Amino acid sequence: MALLERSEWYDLARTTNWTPKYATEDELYPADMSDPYGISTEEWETFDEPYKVTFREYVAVQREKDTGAYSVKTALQHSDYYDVADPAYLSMLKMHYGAIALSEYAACQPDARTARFSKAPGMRNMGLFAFLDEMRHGQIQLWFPHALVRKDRQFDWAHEAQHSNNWAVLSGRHLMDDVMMTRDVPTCAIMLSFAFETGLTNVQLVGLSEDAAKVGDHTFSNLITSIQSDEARHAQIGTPVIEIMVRNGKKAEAQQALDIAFWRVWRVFAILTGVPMDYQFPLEKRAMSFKEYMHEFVITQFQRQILDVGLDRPWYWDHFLDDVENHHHCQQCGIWSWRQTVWWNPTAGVGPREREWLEEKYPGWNASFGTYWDVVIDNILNGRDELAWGDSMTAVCNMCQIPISHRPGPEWRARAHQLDYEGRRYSFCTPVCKWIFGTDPVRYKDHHSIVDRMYSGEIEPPTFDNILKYMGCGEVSEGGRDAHDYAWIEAYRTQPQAAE
Amino acid sequence: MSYLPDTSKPMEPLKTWSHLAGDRRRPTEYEVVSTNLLWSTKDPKAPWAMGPGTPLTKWFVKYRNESPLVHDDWDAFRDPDKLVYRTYTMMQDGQENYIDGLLDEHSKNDHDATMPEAWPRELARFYTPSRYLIHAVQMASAYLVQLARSSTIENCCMFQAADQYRWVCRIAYRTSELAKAHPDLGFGEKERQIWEDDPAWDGFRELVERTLVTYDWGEHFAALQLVAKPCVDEAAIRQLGRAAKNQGDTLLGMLSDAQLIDSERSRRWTKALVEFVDQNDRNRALLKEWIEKWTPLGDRAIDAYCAALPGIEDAADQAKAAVRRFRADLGFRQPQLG
Amino acid sequence: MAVNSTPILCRFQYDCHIRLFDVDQADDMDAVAAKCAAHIVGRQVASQPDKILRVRRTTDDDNAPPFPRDMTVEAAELTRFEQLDVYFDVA
Amino acid sequence: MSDAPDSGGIGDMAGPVLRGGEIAQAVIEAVHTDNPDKEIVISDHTTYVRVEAEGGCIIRRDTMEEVLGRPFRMPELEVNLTAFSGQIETNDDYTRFYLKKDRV
Repeated sequence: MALLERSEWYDLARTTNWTPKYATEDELYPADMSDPYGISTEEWETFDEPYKVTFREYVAVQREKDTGAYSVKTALQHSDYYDVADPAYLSMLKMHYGAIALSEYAACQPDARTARFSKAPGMRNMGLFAFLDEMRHGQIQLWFPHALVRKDRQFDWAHEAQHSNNWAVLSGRHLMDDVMMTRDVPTCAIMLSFAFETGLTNVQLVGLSEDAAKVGDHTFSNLITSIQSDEARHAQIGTPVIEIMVRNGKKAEAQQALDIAFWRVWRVFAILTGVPMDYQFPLEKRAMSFKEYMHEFVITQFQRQILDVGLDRPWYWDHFLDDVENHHHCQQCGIWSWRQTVWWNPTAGVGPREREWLEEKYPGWNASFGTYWDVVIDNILNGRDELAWGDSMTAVCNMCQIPISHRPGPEWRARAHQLDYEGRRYSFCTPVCKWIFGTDPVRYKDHHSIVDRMYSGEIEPPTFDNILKYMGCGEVSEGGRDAHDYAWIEAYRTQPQAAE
Repeated sequence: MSYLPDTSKPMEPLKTWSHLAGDRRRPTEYEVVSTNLLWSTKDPKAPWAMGPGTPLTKWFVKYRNESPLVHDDWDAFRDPDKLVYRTYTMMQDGQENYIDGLLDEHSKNDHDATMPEAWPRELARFYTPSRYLIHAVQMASAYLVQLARSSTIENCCMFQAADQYRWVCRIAYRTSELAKAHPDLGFGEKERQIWEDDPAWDGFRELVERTLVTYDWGEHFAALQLVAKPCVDEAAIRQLGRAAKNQGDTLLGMLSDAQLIDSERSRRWTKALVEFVDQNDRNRALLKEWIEKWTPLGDRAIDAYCAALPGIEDAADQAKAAVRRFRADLGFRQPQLG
Repeated sequence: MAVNSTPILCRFQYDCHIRLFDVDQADDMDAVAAKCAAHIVGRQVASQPDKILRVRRTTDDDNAPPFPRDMTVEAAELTRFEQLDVYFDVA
Repeated sequence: MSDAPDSGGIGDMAGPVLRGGEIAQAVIEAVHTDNPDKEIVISDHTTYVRVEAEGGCIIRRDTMEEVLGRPFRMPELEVNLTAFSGQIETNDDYTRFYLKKDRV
């Protein structure tokens, strides 16, 4: 073969900075877009992308990935897998696609900002591949659920969710708009590439694949690991940016960007990933608990990477470790109780055997979360279905937009952390979300949570019916009901002692 | 107050996404995965959940939402090629296989060592510095992506930006090969200096630098898609390719032809988008105004580059005429060249 | 929303979630507690029929004295989105 | 396993996480050949295989070609590389996983 190796010409393809003559450097690279930190162009030019790829390699590799991902789907299309799949598993798919498909596509825009406005040519090229990747992730995660919309209207949310005002979507969108849609290039590299993609997508896309394969859905398992192979590459945009910032006296700024984004992404991903792993997957198909995946991919692997690039653990690390033990359990309580407000059919996942497993994985679960479910189970067992639905509004956090919750039972730890700012009272779920608000009030102060909208006249009158309609439930599709129509409660009739 | 879901009237099942359900025919893969994907285009004052004082919010409001180029329903735009990611990578992998074959074959035939003596020197001046120009168009295309008015427009811009990087890579590749065959001509070393200082490039430099800092989405589209990119493609690719063929440089001739296949696709969606916004009279006047504003810069760039291009006298006229034919095809007639 | 009502945040003992309720200026604390309990007790928190419910401001040290049971929202000067502990106490 | 003072017991392992299959098996074989002095830790989950060594490891193209019995280009690894721990260095002839603190 007389073709050159990549290393013989690659550097030239990323030596493309020139000195502008008909525009100033600041016009070509405005600080708000390119670099509010004032680091010199020469320093940015030292950016060396660790995970190199050329256009030629890219289209070949990506074509092969798609051939793999789409062929599995073709093979399984006629297997009627989804007709016999556990309804709880289908709920996981609905939740995943609704939350993820358009969010991935949205990431094309910040990646394009990198491709245009980064002062580092290699980074511009990597931004370009990143937006192509995200187009792939958006499109493939629309194509797969589209085949299911004929079977079940709730799959329409794969496309519609991000156009709705569903509370779960408001939460995801506030996160995306904060960490990727409205940040300058280097800050976005830390928030999106490092905190989000290096830090937390592994758990979602690799961890979940193991459970999906055990359930027998190789289409989905294969799809998400294929997506993650793209993420693993373009997430590497973040590391060199952090190194350059640390070297140029901007460690504190880089650290703050990491601390904000890691927490924000965590709060949402714990729900998307933790609830399926610990509640939606059938017990015998669970490979590990959410907590164990978190330890493998984040608390060990990502923490090591944070320290290795010269940053510190986020200041709230202990608080985070505690959150790993309770946040998604709280949200599982809320999602199931207020299931009419979501677009999937939540599973309770708290039969006697499941509770034993939860207690083993999360010691103390029964003494806290168990007390909440005891009341629910007692109502269902005794035919009081009307009491097994949430019928009031919960307060939601003015940062993460998630219902403010904490460990129930004797510990009684739920509490809103409040702040009065310019005449308005804000409520936060944790000291961390409150701290994030304080880092940039101008950015956050104008947003109205779903609760604020009930009192601003946007949802008028703010009856529960109107709120449901506002959130798209009963509009896009029916809202949720118990995934198994309470079939799981039968185990308590045969083992009544387990209920109490 | 009821809080239980109303199950008395089950909702109708769907055959496709609800937003496409009004169409009578079955949606294509392209429509299923490409349409109505942006969530920031609903509220013109507040594209994002972040406050109006956030710099990037201001940027989107000013340069995208308040751009004078308007349309009532940007999401209705469709790419005439109906490309999706999967078909794009498949298609371009095939195209790149072809390029690998060209390069391999010419390398085996000792192409670079057997060119006419004066030609490599011309390549060092007219060809290898073009990676800066092609990359600038890559950056400008990425700006169209970032501020795109709809996902269907955004996708076209993403493929275009990717095509540009495709050729940046190939130019870099050729630069390295030429440096090996002709180590004394400054290949791989002098390109930046030539791009910045050679009068042959100065027009293009002005054209793309001014395009890059034109941040209004509508004007950026007009400057890039209706003037700058067509001028670059006609002069620095097609006319350079002609010159190469005249000199017996079959390789660059064939590379240029291959690159123009990508340019043709870019023109197809550009034409479709112009026709799409043409439903509004104000847009036509606006685009015309922008074309008139940018054409002198484009002409000057073509003149400067082509005048110095060796071996073909009519390069500038041909390039300018081709750009005008493209715009005439979009309904923008300009005075004939004198 | 009625003119005389005020939204408050309810931190109900043993509950998992912070709730949001509208209370009237004229409601006394027993009425406030009852409004909250109607949506919580027997739904997500077990009832304790032998106990009564008391209301206090939420504070960092969880030690605010309870409001007198007959004190009204107006008299307690509760403000929009004020957070209150509602908890079981011996009758 | 040696822990940095403030690393909280997270060790200093680095290496690829691969989708299960032919390439993963080849990597497992190659990584032993290419890192003869290291203890390689393999954690085989059904859909992914974690391959790690203290301070990191290297996978060479030549070795992969030998193991697979066919030409192999390093970018092919990406199809199956879903994640990795530590940092990555990609090259025509090898891919290396390492920790920066170990880099002199």
